[in-house]
Amino acid sequence: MPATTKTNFQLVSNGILNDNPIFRLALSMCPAVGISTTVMNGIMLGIAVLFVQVFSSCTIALIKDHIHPRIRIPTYTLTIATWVTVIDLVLAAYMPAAYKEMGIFVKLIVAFAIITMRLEVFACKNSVPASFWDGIGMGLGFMAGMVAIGFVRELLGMGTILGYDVLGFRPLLFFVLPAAGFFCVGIMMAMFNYMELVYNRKKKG
Amino acid sequence: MKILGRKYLLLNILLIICLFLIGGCKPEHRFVKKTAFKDTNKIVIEFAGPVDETWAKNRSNYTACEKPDPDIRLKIIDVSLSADKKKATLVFADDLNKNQPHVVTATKISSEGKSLGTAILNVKKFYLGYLFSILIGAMIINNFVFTKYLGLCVFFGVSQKKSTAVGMGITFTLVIVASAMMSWFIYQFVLQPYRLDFLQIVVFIGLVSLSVQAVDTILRKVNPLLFKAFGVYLVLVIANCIIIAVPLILADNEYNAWESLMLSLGAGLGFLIALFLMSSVRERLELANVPPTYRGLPIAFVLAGLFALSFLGFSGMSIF
Amino acid sequence: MKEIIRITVGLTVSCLIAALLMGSVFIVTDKAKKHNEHVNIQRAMLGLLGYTRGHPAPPDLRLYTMYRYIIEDGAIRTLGYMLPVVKGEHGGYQLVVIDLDGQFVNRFKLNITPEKVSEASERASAIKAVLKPPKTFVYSDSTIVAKLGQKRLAYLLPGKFPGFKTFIDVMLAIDPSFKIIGLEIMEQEEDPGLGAEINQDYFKNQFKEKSFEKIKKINVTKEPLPEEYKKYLETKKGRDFPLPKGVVDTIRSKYQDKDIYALTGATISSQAVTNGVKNMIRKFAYRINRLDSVISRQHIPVAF
Amino acid sequence: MTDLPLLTVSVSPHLKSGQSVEKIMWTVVACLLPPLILSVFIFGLQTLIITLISVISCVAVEAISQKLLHRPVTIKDGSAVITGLLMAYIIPPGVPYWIPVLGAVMAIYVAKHLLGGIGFNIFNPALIGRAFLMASFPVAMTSAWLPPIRDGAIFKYMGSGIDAVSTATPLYLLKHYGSSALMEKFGSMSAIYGDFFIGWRPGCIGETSALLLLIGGLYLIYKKYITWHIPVAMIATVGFLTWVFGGERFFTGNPLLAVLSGGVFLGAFFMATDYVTSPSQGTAKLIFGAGVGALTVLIRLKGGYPEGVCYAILLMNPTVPALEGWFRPRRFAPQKGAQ
Repeated sequence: MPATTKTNFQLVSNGILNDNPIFRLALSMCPAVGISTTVMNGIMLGIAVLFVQVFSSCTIALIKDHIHPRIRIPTYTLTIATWVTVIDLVLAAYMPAAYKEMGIFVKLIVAFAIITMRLEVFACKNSVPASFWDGIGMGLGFMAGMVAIGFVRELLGMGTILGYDVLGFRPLLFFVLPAAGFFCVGIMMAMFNYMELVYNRKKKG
Repeated sequence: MKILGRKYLLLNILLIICLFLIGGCKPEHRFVKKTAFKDTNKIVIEFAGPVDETWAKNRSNYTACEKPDPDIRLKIIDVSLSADKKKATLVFADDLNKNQPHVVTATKISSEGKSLGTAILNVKKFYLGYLFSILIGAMIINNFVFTKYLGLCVFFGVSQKKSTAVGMGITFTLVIVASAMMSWFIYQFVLQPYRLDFLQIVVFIGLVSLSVQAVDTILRKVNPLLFKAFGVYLVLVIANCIIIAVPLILADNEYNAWESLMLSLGAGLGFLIALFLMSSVRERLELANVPPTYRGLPIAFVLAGLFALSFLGFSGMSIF
Repeated sequence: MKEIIRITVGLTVSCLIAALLMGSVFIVTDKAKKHNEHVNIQRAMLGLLGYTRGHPAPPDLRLYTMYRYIIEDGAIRTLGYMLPVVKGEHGGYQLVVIDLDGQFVNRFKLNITPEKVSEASERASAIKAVLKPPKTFVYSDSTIVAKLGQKRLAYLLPGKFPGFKTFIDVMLAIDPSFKIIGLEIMEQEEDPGLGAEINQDYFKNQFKEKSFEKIKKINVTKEPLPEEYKKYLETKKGRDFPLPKGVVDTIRSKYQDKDIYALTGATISSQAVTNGVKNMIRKFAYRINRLDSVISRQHIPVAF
Repeated sequence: MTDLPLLTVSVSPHLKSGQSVEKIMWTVVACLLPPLILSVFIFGLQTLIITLISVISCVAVEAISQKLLHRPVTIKDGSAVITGLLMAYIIPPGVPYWIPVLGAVMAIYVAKHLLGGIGFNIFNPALIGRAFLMASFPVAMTSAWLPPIRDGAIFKYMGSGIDAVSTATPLYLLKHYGSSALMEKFGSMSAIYGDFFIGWRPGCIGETSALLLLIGGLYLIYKKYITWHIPVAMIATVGFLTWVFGGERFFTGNPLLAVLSGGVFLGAFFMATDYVTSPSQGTAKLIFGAGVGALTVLIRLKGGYPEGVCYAILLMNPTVPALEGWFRPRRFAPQKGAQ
């Protein structure tokens, strides 16, 4: 694949819609199920992923000419692990409450397939600015997915949005449980499929 | 081929159990064989030989307390001695908190007229049982896939066919045990003493890659047949968050070597069980008329949700 | 061969850069992390004592921490209290060793500064320096004493006990007569909707103002929580149903000596918290009385 | 994409010819009715209302989801009615009336129709509905137990005031307070056995009467709609394991009490034997039943809930494909080299 010809805007929107890491690529599902109980969690983890993705993409795009092809994957892993450590330390220091809420998942960003995949598919072939925008798109896409699931689960599970009481009662406590995360993701994926179906049909007809 | 592998696995497990049995019965005083909790408010002390009845039945010869609170003595209301005079049962006024190790002091144990000195005895829950509960806990009760929601990408990726699922599960178990043990070792003896724990992510992921590479090389050389069967899954192992979550949990909870082994083994086997169940169900689902928009991943997620719903039955369970 | 060297050099260089980056971030953030943690705990403690942002703590409020260790010397076990003492302007710490019957054994001056005292490893090395080798010691717990002027205002007890599922981590504030000032649930993993409700005001505020005499015999009742009492318990937050002063007093006196009303469907969790709090206070009262008598007899110039 | 023929359920090879699915289903419904009638006398008239709401909402959800998914509407075959009945039978008698409606959506739409409709559901829909309700309304589902009515005043609990009379189930008392608390509440052991066998005890709407459930179950076995394997294996395992592990020491548990005081009979005869979600062959059935029994005892003795039948069956449901694979019916002329 040659260097991308997409504009920055296309790169970002691609990450949010066409290649949404949660609903379309179905990568990094663990946090989407595990801690998407509130909108706030989604935003916080989304920011963490965004930073890791952007930093790693830029790093790899910067040094892509100096990476020996044999040690490509170890280099990616090292890069991601370094940035995850940095983000982890910063979050633990400056946002202890949110960090505690997210538990082990911040550290687990290191095993998110989405980041490695973007490095392999995109950053190692493109310039730093393009990789930057692609990283932003992917991070935002991830965040959007997490926020969408978090919205549904927080509203139905606790009757609140971002901690503010909206409904005044708790409709279905079930949605607080992580088991509900599976259903939410499954049903939202199906909705994405359905929208695609309708879109394609419209295009044809 | 396969059977041989199974035999070795069994043998290993037997060996491990034997080691536990030897290690588990360490006496703390040469004259005391065993101490244990009994019922809700009793502690039993087994002596190596008969003790003098007048000594044994004297309540003031014993003191007992919870380990963190040595100054707060538990009230002993009665001591009974078995017919062969080798087993004393202390009865307490209140129920004991068995989660807490207890310390029983038997002053000047007297056997056949001789004084054998004072014994400080630690009474705690059966250690083997504790290890077993870690194993079962990680395997089923707190199954990493259905109750902790980790390792999902690989879980959904390889659970389409039973044969792939089993292959992946076995490979994964091998790698996770190897890498978790290495991580535990490095964490305990390098990272923690030198206060380098902030490097844990990098070190653990490096060790995972290393053990994947090692398993790859060893399998290729030692057992090409097995490598042919399982080699393809090795790459996927790194993308599984369980493999990095287990060392992190081990580091957080300060488990010792045996406990770490049990947790990693349980995590691996639990992943295998989850994969196996999911794949057998998904194979059957292929015959079903699933709504078109749900075909593929969405229905797999709904299924996993139903699994998670039924695994709620295990919530709050503690085996020992 | 040349390639291998290139790979090795490349990897080494990138590892070094990564290590440098992580190391420097660690050094920068570590300080901030500790500071923030300290501030958070401080805030939680002050909150328990009733000091919030709108109602700040008076300037002469001081918090002193004492640490309890269990010292083992062969078969003999003693307690070691690490106490802040008044000494010059900086203050310092002394290790006071008490035997299990509450008799004074020994006391040592510790070489540790108040800044470093919150680090477990610093404390351990300071104690190690004064205890002779066959003796071993393990950390047991800590208590915070809040002092206002010359008078003890409250004790803050961190505690942990088994709940229905895993451990429940709490912070308890009691006044010098062991009456409960407040209870805060720090960490718990009970079932959402059931046991997790222990975190609700209408449950944990029930413990407030229970006297020592009551708490020694306190139990859990499965009667439904009366509506007026629930309102009263939740008013503390200051936004729902502000009650008139007279009503508050009558409700308080009416329910002060009642048992704890269990959460619906979560009797076990309610029982666990009640028993845990009961045990914490009972043990603490027993210990602090013994410690105080030793302090006064030995004329230890404790800061609190 | 052609639709598969939905009504010839291929996974039920034990159906005798001449027995339509409908006939079996409606017979099961008939066998389930006596416990419902009795429950009106035990817990009052509102149990009938809850059950009716549950049945109606299940049938309605079935019709709507079949319409939505462009499938033939098959509400007349009685399967949704059974789901509705069973779901009502395993919820406490004092819950608000609207609770079963939500359970029906989960049970019928998600657990049944998303997975391909009748004959393809992996998990028992009624139990999924119950597990969902349990997770959503934990307080109502674990505390709305009513003391049995002794004087025939079946309107007693209608309307409000249920909170004030709510009681604890025998299993809850046993788990948390021991058998002495049970005796204190329900009288001597012999009185307990008698009452529990007939059904005069707190519990879910349809689970209390071992007698009527046993009669219904035996009739189904007599008609060869179900076989003895699963019920016998399950009840025997529950009894045996409780006897071994249920007491203070080994072999001192009370098996009879364990079998009579929960939902064992309802689960054994009417839920674990569900055609679609249980194995179809003898050995596999025995293992399935024993597994359900063992998990039930495990959850009761070591788990967080006093009763475990519901979750035990749910946990064994997904093992059915694997069990059927392992215990295939023996072929009469095994080919050499097969396998």
